[in-house]
Amino acid sequence: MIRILPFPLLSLLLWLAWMLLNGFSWGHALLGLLLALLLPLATRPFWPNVPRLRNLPRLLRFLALVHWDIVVANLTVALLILRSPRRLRPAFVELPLALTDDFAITVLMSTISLTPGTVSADVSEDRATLLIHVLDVDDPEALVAEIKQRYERPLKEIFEC
Amino acid sequence: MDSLVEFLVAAFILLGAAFALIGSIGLARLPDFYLRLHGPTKASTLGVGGMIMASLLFFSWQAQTLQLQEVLIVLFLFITAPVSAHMLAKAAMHRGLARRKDTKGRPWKQ
Amino acid sequence: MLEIALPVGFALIVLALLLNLYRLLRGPTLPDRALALDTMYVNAIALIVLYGIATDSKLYFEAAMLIALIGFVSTVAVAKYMTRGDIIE
Amino acid sequence: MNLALMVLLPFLGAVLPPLAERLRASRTVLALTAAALPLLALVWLWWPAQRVLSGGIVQFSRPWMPSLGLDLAFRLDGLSLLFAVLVLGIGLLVVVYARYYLSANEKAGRFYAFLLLFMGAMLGLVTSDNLILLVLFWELTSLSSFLLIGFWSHQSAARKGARMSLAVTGMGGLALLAGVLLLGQVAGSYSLGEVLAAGDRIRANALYPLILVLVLLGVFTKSAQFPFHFWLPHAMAAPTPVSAYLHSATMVKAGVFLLARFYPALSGTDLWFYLVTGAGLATLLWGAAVALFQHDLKGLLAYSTISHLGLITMLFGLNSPLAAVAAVFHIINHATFKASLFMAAGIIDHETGTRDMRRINGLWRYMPYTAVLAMVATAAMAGVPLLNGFLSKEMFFAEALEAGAVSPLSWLLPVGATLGGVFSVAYSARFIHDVFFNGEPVNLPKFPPHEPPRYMKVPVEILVALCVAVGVFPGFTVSALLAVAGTATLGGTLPEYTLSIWHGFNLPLLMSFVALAGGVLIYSQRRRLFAAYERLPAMDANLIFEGRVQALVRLAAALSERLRNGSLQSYAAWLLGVVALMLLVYLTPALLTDSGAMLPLDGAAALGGLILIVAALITAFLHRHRMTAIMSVSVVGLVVSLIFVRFSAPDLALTQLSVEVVTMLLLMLAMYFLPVRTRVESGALRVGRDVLLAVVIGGGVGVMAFAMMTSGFDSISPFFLENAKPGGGGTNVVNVILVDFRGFDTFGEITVLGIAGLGIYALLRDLELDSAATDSMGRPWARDAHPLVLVTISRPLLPLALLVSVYIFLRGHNLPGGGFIAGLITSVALLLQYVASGVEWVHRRMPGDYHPLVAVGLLLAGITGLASWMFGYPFLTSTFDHIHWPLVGEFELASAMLFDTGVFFTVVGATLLMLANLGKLSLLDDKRRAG
Amino acid sequence: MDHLIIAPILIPAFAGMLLLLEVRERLWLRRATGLIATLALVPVTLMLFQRAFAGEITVYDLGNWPAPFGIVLVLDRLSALMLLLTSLLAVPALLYASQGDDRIGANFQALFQLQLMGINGAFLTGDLFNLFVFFEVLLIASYGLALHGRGPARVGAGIHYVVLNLIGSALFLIALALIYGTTGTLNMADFAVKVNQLDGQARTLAEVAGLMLWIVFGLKAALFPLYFWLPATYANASAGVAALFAVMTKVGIYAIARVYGLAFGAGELAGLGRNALWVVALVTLVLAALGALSARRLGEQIAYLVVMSVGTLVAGVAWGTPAAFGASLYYLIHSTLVCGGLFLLADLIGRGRGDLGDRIMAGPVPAGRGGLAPLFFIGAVAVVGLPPLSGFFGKVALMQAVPAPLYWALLLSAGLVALVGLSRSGSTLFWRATGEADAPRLDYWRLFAAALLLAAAPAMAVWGGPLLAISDATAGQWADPSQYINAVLNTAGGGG
Amino acid sequence: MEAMIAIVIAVMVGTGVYLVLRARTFPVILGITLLSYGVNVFVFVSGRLKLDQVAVVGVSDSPTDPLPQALVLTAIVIGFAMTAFLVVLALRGQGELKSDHVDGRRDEEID
Ligand code: NA
Ligand code: NA
Repeated sequence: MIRILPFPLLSLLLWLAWMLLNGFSWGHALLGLLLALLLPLATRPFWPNVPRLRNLPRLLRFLALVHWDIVVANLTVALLILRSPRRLRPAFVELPLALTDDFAITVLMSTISLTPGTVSADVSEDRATLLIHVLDVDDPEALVAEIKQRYERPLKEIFEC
Repeated sequence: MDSLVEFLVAAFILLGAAFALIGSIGLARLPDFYLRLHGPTKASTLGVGGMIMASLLFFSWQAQTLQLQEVLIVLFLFITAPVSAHMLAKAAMHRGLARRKDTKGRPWKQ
Repeated sequence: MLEIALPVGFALIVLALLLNLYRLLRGPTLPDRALALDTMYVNAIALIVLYGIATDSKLYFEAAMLIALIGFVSTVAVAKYMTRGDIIE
Repeated sequence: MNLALMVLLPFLGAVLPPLAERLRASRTVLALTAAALPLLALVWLWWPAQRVLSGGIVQFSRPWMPSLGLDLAFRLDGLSLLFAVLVLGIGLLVVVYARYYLSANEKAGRFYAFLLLFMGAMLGLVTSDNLILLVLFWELTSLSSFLLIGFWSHQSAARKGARMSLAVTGMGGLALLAGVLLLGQVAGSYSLGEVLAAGDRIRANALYPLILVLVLLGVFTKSAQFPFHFWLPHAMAAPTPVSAYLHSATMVKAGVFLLARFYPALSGTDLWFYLVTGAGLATLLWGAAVALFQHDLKGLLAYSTISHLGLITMLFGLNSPLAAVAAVFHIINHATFKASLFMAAGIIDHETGTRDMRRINGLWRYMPYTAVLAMVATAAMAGVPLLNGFLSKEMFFAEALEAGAVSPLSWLLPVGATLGGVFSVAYSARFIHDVFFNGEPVNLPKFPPHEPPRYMKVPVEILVALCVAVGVFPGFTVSALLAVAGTATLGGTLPEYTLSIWHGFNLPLLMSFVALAGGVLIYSQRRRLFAAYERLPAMDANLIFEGRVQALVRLAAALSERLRNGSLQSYAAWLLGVVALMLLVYLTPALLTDSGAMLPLDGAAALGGLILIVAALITAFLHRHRMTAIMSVSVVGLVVSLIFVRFSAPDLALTQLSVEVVTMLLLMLAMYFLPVRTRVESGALRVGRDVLLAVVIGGGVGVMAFAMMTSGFDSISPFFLENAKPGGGGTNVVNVILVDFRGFDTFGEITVLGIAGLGIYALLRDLELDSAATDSMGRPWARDAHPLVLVTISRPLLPLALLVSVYIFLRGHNLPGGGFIAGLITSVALLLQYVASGVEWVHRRMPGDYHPLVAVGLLLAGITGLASWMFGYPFLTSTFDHIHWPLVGEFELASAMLFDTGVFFTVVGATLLMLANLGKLSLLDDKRRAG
Repeated sequence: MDHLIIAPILIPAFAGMLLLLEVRERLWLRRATGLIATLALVPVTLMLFQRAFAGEITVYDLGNWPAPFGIVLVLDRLSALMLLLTSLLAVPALLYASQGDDRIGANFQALFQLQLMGINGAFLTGDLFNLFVFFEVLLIASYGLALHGRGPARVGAGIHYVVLNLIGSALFLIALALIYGTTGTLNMADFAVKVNQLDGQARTLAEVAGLMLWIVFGLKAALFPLYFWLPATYANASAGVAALFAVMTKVGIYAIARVYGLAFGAGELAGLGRNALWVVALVTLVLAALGALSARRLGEQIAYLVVMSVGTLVAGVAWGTPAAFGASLYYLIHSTLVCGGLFLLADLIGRGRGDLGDRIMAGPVPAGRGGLAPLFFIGAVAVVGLPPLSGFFGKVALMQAVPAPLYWALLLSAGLVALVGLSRSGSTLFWRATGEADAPRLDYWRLFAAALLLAAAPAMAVWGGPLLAISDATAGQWADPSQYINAVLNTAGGGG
Repeated sequence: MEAMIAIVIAVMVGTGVYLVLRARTFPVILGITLLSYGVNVFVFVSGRLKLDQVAVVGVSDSPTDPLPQALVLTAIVIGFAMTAFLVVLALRGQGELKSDHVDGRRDEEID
């Protein structure tokens, strides 16, 4: 199974993408299936460490949460930008990482960057700390806690447990 | 076209365009690079998102079937946009770009 | 309604592009310029999608998708150049 | 009797001596091989000669290049017979003489080969019956004499002399060519017979003066007539056998031969008289006077030759039939005595080791036999009675008097002729007295001198014997030959003349005596004259000529280097300047005003245009900040793709966008090794010029674009729109054009891409570049070579991008997309792996050599094209079919897709070949730094 | 369907592709592939030549689409002649290069084949945009070949060559856009018909397009003031490449002649830019002769002689009469083969003189002088137009066909100047010897290759009659564009 | 609209020309790039401007002229190949001539 379907999540993603691209027809469903199987196999050598999806429902919930956060925070940031920039309280914040998997860390960093007001600026060489730039922060500690709570924990569940 | 759909499409268009503009305003007027980095990577994301929503609605209505193709644009953008931001932030830190004086914390040496 | 929203939408996005261009011209640093270019790419996506709506045509979708998929590679290359000089090591 | 074959014989003979030399033949054998074929030719000549002597003409003709009027046509009439005999006869004597003259270590084989080449050229020249053929052999004599004069190539004088004679006679040859072509056009034929018959028509033609001048330029340069005489003394750097041959009987005689040959066609006008007689007289006097002052034995003979050629030329110029006969007669006489004199001089040189008459004295005691021979020949040259020179000189004096009687310059010609005779006697006296008497030799390199080997003297003996025989018994010896030669020269009836030694006491005889007496008198005053001559400013023609050539070379170099100054900026400015000039001349304001219907401009488009314009201007103004310029160029590219979107060209937009990304990667790769900034180095003037060019060309192209867009036109495009679906099986007409209607363009285009890949690969191999150790701000590079986020994201993007590629590829035939764009997306996805994880990482996962991929792509496209042959259709004929599969539904299979697959692979292969190898450069650099 | 006409394009194309597949280490295999493919072109082009001279114009509808919609290949006498010439030049050039020069850089054999593909395509195509594509094919291959090997001089010259040609390509595209934007077609024959029906603005634009084409072709042909790139590029290229390049300027001349003959020979726009071409050609002739005189290297001198031949030829083309064009063609064949041979010879001489190379200064006796000197003499005599070799007859033919005193004067003077220049270099290289060279022995295969090309000089003299007849027949067909136009536009053909 | 496009073409061609005339390889590369952008648009508009009339059969009622688009596609590809070659050649120049001057002049020779 692993041989044929080394990355089920990826295959699923590819198949969905194919169907999105082409619209539904049986022919495309088949062709999409073929591609969804073949392409991961073909690119197998490029995946030295296979990220393992452990909790699909959690992932879906996580995605919904992120999208909601993006929308909400966008409004906040819009206001921040339009107000006088002088009132901003920017900060570089370090976030100690609990995640160990590269893929999971990347997803976390992407999430942070995608949600308004924060950008993942860097990750330490030992993968222990994340550097985040924040647009406007009152209490960096609280922010770190929130990120860990809101994003890191679900990700740990999705990819690592 | 159904006026509700048309209204929604128009609203999403304006929302998207507005966020695109706001992001770019941020890029234009925020005082240091790290701050400017926030404008585009967020607002533009929702800017595109708004447009995509408008497009989804519009074409789905036109075809009277669900047209989700555009979702892919968002998917790809969400995958790739953080990489740009991250890489640029690293570049800025490497170059030791000045940050606003009252910025808490400090960038890392590269 | 669309006849108002569309031109306004175009105007806003093009205005956004102009602001990006201003940042590109102004700099002052290379990362700023790269960021401006990156933003222009993203705004271009919005513009193309909007144009698709305006012309009731899906023929431009791929162009927008292409930018979303590979547009960031330019930015990555510039950033890599700034940090490492060598973009392919 | 085949005349062509006879002419060919010396040329064939030229092959033998080098061959014999290869086989290490002895010198005598070598000379024999050289002599064999000319001898055969001479013997062969016997039979046609009989016919000529009895008044006939032998001809041979084969068409060669009919459209040029060039026939392989030869004729043997009296004139050519005379010259053929001289050429072959004296040539054979020279071969014998050279056998003893050349030393053992010299390349005699090569010498004989050149000599025989020359002989053949001469023989061809004198027997040509076609004007163009005649010029051909004429130039051949120049070329072969170049080789002969330069034979002692280790001597600077030989090289310079050879080059000078080639340049001067070559120039004359070119003039002659022009003259002859005009002559042929005027006469309506290049056949000699017809041209000679058309004399009246030629002289009446408006082109006659031009023709005459051009032909005479050929004659005068070849025959060393004033003012083109200067090359001849320097040709004396040649080995003496060459001088004996070229400067007595052959090369220099070619000029006067031509006067004789064209006599019926060109002579008889005042212009002819003034030009030919004038040049001849000047040459006669100048040569004779200067000859006296030469200390070099051969130099004296050289100027004497010039002088005698002047005499002959002058005779031809007199427009009198008798004078022409005299000229022909003197040609014979001069050939015999001058050849023998050169040979004698060569013997003296050979035996004493020098040619300096100030050192050579009193040889009478050491080599009396040679002395006798030389003295007889010299006497002939001086015009002493009972020798052949006397006869023709008498005729010359008579003709000079005759011509003086009718000419306005009544006194000039006879006085000049006498004066020439005076100097002639004087230098002849010097030759005899200074060499054979005048005390004891001074410090000779070889002492004491001896008589030369027996057979070296034979040629001289023969020639001297001829001098005497002709001088004493002209009627028995030359009269027949002279008669036919004269007839041929005049092209009509021969005038009355007698070849007798005694004409009674008359004015010519008086002139002869004046000449003898005056000559002796002048020679007696030689010391004073020499001293006066020494005080004259030295004029070395070689130095002057070389100086002129050097000056020309310098001028040419200055001009060439000014134009081709090695500056790309200047070359590009020339190119663009021509374009700008053309636009300024051709574009009219009407292009802007007479416009048809236009699309309305909206604000967004205007702002978009503004963005592009600003970005382009930023690129131009800030181009020194290279990274900024790169980014603003990207903006331009982005707006261009938006323009494509806006104006219904989604395929173009896709292509432009993906090319843009690859180009960006390319530029960033390059920037690693290039300076970050461009220095300011253009002055205001250059910037001004460039801005002007930019404005004119940019503006011009803009005006044309506007005019084009706003005018109506009918095009072939409806055909594509109509036939794309039924004929090409696709609805995306752009793609159908690319893979079907104009698939051949695409085939070429991917070939270009593939070749670029190959070329770049070749350029990058072994390229050593210094990369910057720090960034432009002097910081060490960041530590993180492969940022985590980039690495992790790049991996899922690969299959996603491949999926999109497949999508773009498959829909291309019907909707925007296709193999090219798909290929670029795949390439970018793969390149992203390189950027994210590095070359070594990637190459551990897939083969790093993309040559085969390019080849497979091109082959696939090519073989798809070939496949149509099997069905009897031309290359790249496409076919398609709709297939219905259960469940899958109906889909289309088109051969064009296979072609497009080829495009896909080529694009991927070529792009990666370029960029991956460029990326690898730094690895080499690292390795170099490490070890 | 007879596919022979496309063989001159496909043979080198497929050979080039195969060469990419072949194992890089197996040199002999690559050489064999290249040489066999090049040799195969000789009989193929010979057959095409025979066919064209039977009088028929063959049209090949690529993709089975009729003209003017699809791209067509057209074989007339002119294109057949050029194809044959190219293959005759290519064989010795490749033979020479395959004696070792092909090893000093990557992909030589493949680039060589693809260069041939480009040249042959340019000669065969009947479509203007396709001509552009083949120009690009031959250019990109020529970039690769010009830079083959190493050395700063080569790279410096290469940058100039590439940049100028990139500008040229941009101009070419502008011209093509104007052509399409006014006449609505890209087919040469169709263009020839339609361009003469234009009026008003469209006509002005078409005129500019035509002149722009002259500039582009003039750049390739190396006309004043666009030849400055040539001497350095050719003189610095490796010998086999320089020899092959002898035909590259002729591609430009061919293109001028082709478009001129079809579209601007008669009709409304007759003689477009003709006077300018005439003047420019004469200036080129003179300046090139002076350049040849002042050259400091033999290779550079020969490159200037190439430019000189361009001036000579374009003047003949600009004169416009069939007779002048016929004479030009004979001269074209001569100058291509002889200059090609001289480039090879210059390289051999340079090799024989060790470090001094082909610089025109006193130096050691070139190794193998016995073989080199006679060949040099033959080549020099031929190239300056002295008898009894081909150059002389070409010059006579041109003078007869172009009865303009100025042309005669400049042609003859330029010949004399070149004669002085070559006699200087020849006597310096072969006669002013200062000892023995520290150089490898003469390679007889290389000498053979050079001799093969230079043999054209006597051969073209001996068979001058038939060759001139061929040239005149070609020119006759050229001067009557209706034959070409009818053949192209009347061919029947269906879709798909 | 036509006038705007014409101006845009003019600016791209003009700036391209200006940059091509600079003394260093890099601006020349940029110049060539701009020049080819301008020329590509010029070729593109030889089919005249049409809004939203993509040349896909059945999609538009009066489709735009597809031929110039196909030509531009070819031109873009060829232009890319050429630019890439020039870039690498510039590097070769940098490597062998130790200068990025278009004539290979070293900096010390210029001062
Ligand atoms: Na690298
Ligand atoms: Na003496």
